[in-house]
Amino acid sequence: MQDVKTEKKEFTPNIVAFCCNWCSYAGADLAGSSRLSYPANVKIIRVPCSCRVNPMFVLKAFQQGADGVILCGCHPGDCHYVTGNYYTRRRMALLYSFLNYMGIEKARTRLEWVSAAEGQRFSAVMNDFVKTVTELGENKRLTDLRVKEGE
Amino acid sequence: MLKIAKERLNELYAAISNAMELVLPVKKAGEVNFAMWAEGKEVSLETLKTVKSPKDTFFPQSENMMKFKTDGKNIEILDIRAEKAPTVLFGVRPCDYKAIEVLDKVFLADPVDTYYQNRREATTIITLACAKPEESCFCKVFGIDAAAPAGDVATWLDGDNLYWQANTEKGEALTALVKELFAEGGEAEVSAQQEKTRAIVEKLPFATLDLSRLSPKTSTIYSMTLLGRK
Amino acid sequence: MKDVELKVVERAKALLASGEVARVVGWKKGDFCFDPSPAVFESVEELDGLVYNWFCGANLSKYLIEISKKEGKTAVFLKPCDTYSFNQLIKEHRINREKVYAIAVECLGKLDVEKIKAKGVSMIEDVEVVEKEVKVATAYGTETLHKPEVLLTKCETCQKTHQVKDEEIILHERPARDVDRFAEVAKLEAMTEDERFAFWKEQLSKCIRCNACRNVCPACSCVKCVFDNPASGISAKANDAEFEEQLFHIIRAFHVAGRCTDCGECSRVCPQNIPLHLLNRKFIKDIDGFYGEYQAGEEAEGKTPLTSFTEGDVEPNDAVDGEAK
Amino acid sequence: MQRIGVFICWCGSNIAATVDVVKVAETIKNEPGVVFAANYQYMCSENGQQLIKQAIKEHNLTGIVVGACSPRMHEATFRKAAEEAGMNPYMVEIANIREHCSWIHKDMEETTEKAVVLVRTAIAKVKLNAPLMAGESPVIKRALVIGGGIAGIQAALDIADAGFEVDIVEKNATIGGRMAQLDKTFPTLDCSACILTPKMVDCAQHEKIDILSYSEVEEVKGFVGNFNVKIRRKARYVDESKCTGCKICMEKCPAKKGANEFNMGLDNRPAIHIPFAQAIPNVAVIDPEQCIKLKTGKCGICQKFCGVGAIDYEQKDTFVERQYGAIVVATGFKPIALDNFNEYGYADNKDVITSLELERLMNAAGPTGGVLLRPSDKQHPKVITFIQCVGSRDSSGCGKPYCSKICCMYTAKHAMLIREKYPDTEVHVFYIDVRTPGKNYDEFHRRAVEQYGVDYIKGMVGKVYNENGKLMVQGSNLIDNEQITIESDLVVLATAIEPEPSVRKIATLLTASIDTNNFLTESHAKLRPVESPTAGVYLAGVCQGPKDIPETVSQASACAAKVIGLLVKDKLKTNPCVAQPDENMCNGCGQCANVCPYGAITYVDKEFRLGGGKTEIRRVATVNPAVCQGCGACTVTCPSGAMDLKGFSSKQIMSEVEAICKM
Repeated sequence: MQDVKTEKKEFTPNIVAFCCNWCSYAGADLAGSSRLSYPANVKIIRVPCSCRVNPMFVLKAFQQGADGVILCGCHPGDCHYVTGNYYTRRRMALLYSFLNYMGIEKARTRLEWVSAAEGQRFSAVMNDFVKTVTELGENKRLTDLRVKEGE
Repeated sequence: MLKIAKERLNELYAAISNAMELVLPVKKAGEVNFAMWAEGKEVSLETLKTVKSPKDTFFPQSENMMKFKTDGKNIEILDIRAEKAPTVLFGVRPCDYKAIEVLDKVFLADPVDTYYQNRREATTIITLACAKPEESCFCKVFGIDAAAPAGDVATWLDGDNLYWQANTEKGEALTALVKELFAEGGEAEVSAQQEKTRAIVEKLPFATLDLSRLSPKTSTIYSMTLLGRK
Repeated sequence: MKDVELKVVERAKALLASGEVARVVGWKKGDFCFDPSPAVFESVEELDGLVYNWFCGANLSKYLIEISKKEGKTAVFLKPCDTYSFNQLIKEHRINREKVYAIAVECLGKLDVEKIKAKGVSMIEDVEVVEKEVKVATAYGTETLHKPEVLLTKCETCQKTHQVKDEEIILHERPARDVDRFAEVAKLEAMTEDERFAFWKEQLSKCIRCNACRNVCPACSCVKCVFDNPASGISAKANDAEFEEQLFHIIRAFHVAGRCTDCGECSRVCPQNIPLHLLNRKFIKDIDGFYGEYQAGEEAEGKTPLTSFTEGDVEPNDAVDGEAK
Repeated sequence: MQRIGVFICWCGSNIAATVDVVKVAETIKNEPGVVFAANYQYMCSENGQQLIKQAIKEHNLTGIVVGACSPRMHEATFRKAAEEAGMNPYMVEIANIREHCSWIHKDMEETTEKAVVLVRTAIAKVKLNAPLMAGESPVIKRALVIGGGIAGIQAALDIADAGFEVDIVEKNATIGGRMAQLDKTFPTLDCSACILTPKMVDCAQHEKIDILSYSEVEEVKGFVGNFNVKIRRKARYVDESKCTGCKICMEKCPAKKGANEFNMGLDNRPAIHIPFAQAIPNVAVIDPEQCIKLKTGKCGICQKFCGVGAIDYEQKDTFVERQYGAIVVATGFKPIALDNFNEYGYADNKDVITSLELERLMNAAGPTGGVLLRPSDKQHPKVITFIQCVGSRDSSGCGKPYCSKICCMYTAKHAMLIREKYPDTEVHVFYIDVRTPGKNYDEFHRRAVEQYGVDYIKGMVGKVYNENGKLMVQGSNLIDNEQITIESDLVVLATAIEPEPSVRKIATLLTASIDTNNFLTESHAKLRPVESPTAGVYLAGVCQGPKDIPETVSQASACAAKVIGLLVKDKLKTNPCVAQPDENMCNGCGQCANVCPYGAITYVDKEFRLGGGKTEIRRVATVNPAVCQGCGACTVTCPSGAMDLKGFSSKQIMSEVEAICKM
């Protein structure tokens, strides 16, 4: 099977989702077990806490060709590591505002608080995010063209 | 000696770039650097020194020498070397041209760097003499005559015209292409400018730079091998 | 200005001669009048080369990271903007405060020789400034320029005061000014996303990855920088792909966010004159807007905005340009 | 060279239905570094694990990737299997191709392709895994039970019987909780106090149990095996060691107007009081809002009459700090407030009461001495109407979306007891569904209908209004399909229940996850119902979800079993995925300690050789692996990347990102 898709029929976005192990990853599991579908182009990376996500990872995702990056964590106050998501909130508030300042479309970056019991919400958020990014089209601004040509 | 009015320089650029790729000092986002000419680009020959030297044309800061493709477990090396299109490097200052000569000694000597050689042979260098050297210029101490540059074609620029003197076959070949744009003459204006330039060079602070500041041993090596002075 | 310079040299010699300090960090005369460079003076004779003039824009606090590790005390001359960086480095335990004798030196703004040259002035021999007039003596006669037009960019919006001093050499009071240092940032914020992207794409495409900005930045003084460390995963050095420059500058700006004192050195040293301070000021403006006024370097202890939080912080999805939209 | 084995699970049809497992295994076979790829129906089964162990030995694998269900389900299973085959358990990575792939995508080709990407991502991560050794930390052999209701009591007794010390922290002046307020209990109609008070006494007398009544948890630090808890002992103004419970002070106390919370405010109690007769500890407590002495400085009668001088108006809140190995949360429940339900006229009619208020009215120790009299005119009600699901199963947002589970049974109990004691009383019950799942539950409900003639009306009640002294209950009768209005003397609302509001603060203190209805979230709904995801924290009773007493008690004992299982161990394996600084790159700048929630980072001056015989003293960070929980906040604050997280290193995550984006 040619695992590298040669040409893309119509544009399907490539979304990287960072999910924190205790809440949003469990929320994603619940969405799964409740069969609440969302598009397949969302791929989840498990991190111990949302505060583990370094802005470098977000930029690396965009560089490698992601069209949208979403970060999910526990609701502030529910963090398994007490204060982790408070730092995430500040870091991403500044990073997202800064990326927008550099001209990157604001809708490409997103942060959502999803608890372990919110499978419904997880699926709704992912569906909405894929729709938004699809409307935005392919990420041409924050990406390494060399990677795009499949080198 | 040929000359062309300053106002018609754009036509010269257009003519050259029809035949070959033209690289010359272009002002972009507030800084002057060597870049590919295109209609509408702001050419700035008056700027004494571009931020980065023209070395990039021959010895770029980074280049893709090869590519490899992995398919499962096997790796395939792709030779992506492309023949450099014929290029004209316009507006090279005399000191930069000497630097290119020094580079030639390194990259064209055995074992030859074929990437460098390919680019070097494909390029015709048009040097531009200096009219107003600055206090930080040190060409004199390295035996460079700011007023009479070497290169495939030497040019001088004053208030009204650009004066054009081909020195090598490459220079002749290029001149043939754009001859009809030029008029004869201009020797007088050129020598007048040369007078003035050389007078300024004498007065520059670094005119009498004492190389012995470098340790004696290195200064001899420096002058002998790199500058070709025996 | 000459009077201040004399006092500086005199105090430096006195401190060194008396053995109170083992060395003095200042600026030494360059080849011309407009290119003094930071230097360490260890003997009184060497101090003859010590200068303090209208071109001493360099921030000396970063050099103290290594020098304060040496034996004996070090005297250093700090302009108002330098003292914030000095404080920030004390907070991060990079400078040993007891081993530094800080002399707060007067600063009425420094000149930018490139801006002078851009006005067609060359072969500069000396400069004298009286009130708002800058008299430039050159080989081709004297030119007079208007001071605000040839100030260093970082001095144009400077409202800083000395935060640290063991001693002070201030002979002329600096007129307080009210100027909005975020005006440029606001102008960019007012643009559309496409215009902003075009602006930064053009500016950053000039970047030649010479690392001058990183090497001069007091906040960017890691023992081993991520960009020098192949294990970091982002250590690319090539400057041929646009994204590399974006990545380098975004990550550098993020690493100093909340710690950058807006000393403006990065823009001063950039050979391609990329307005790098507009990147760091964006973070400062956002931090002030989101979490309340904060000036890095005002105190030498305590948390920075990125290592503290409040329950009510703004949500990232609606955090834009310093407010929740 | 990496020798990686990949095992794709069918999970019966859960994965195989929408993912072409054979194609995935084939495609992965030619991934660089993969030397073995197989697929099997049930990887988590015995022979599934055998397949792994065999492959590890046969192909001497250095790392394995299992494409199966969520790592939160079987990561431990596959790690144990790998360990038994001699491989370091942390060289195992799971690709979640069920919950995150096969279950939520339909189109076979798309789902298979995603499964390949997810497995490839796991391979990218496993290539950078390092063998990790789990650390160890000592276990403190003492448990803390928060909440002194039946759940807390049962858990404490079981733990103490196993020989471990237990502290019960109870917010009110006495343990007993909600159950102490009940009259009888279903399905056996036991008297609630008769079966509860003996257990309360056992608690009091058990030498291993320490009851901290009228106290609240103030602060919790540390982690499983090593909790450090600060408990606030609220000022009782009565010395526990002296008071004999003689109650003279209650009689003499002039401030009698306090609403008696124990009787749901249906009668009054003096400022100084003992909540109910069998209270444990049998010690008075003074209500500071009501006591004249504390408010105005005058009076002090109780102090005069106290024979043992136990009254002390100067008493202040004190704090106790203790260490525990495990914590059981048993904070119980309360009926919801009915302000969103004025259609039932609860606020303006004294005779519209909640079921819990009815419990007090029917209880011998209650305000009416056990004789069922209407609160308004103390008359015996001839017609009583029960309204079920008040505030439960309500998706309008005024009430609770869930079914409170216990109301059908206790209403059947109330109806039966009333009909038995006062045969002439008419009892009607408006219900949506009668839910009586459980042993002898439906038979209990059948007796209420058949033997005691309780009139069950299937239908909702629209309004309850007062008309010349009668309570008109207007509702629909869906079976006869008609609107009816019943003139009633007393209306009882089977009110929804919600967790004690203070549980949200406890959840934050324990970093236990909690859902939007304030129920604590269990680690797994089916397989780990009594454990919180936060290790060392266990959930008993309604704090985890609506349940009746039998379930609460069994959950309490389950918690006790789990706690005992934990406290028996001397050492606990600690999570090896903790932060690790690289000393050569550390600036010693102190930013990481600012963001560490556990204070696991300290700084030391260390000597470094610079070469050429020169050395340099530099300040570098060190992480205490026993305290660090591996959140990773410090790794992002560290600009130079000196601080990294074992098991989730920056390089690993970036390689995962790369694997995902390389379409």
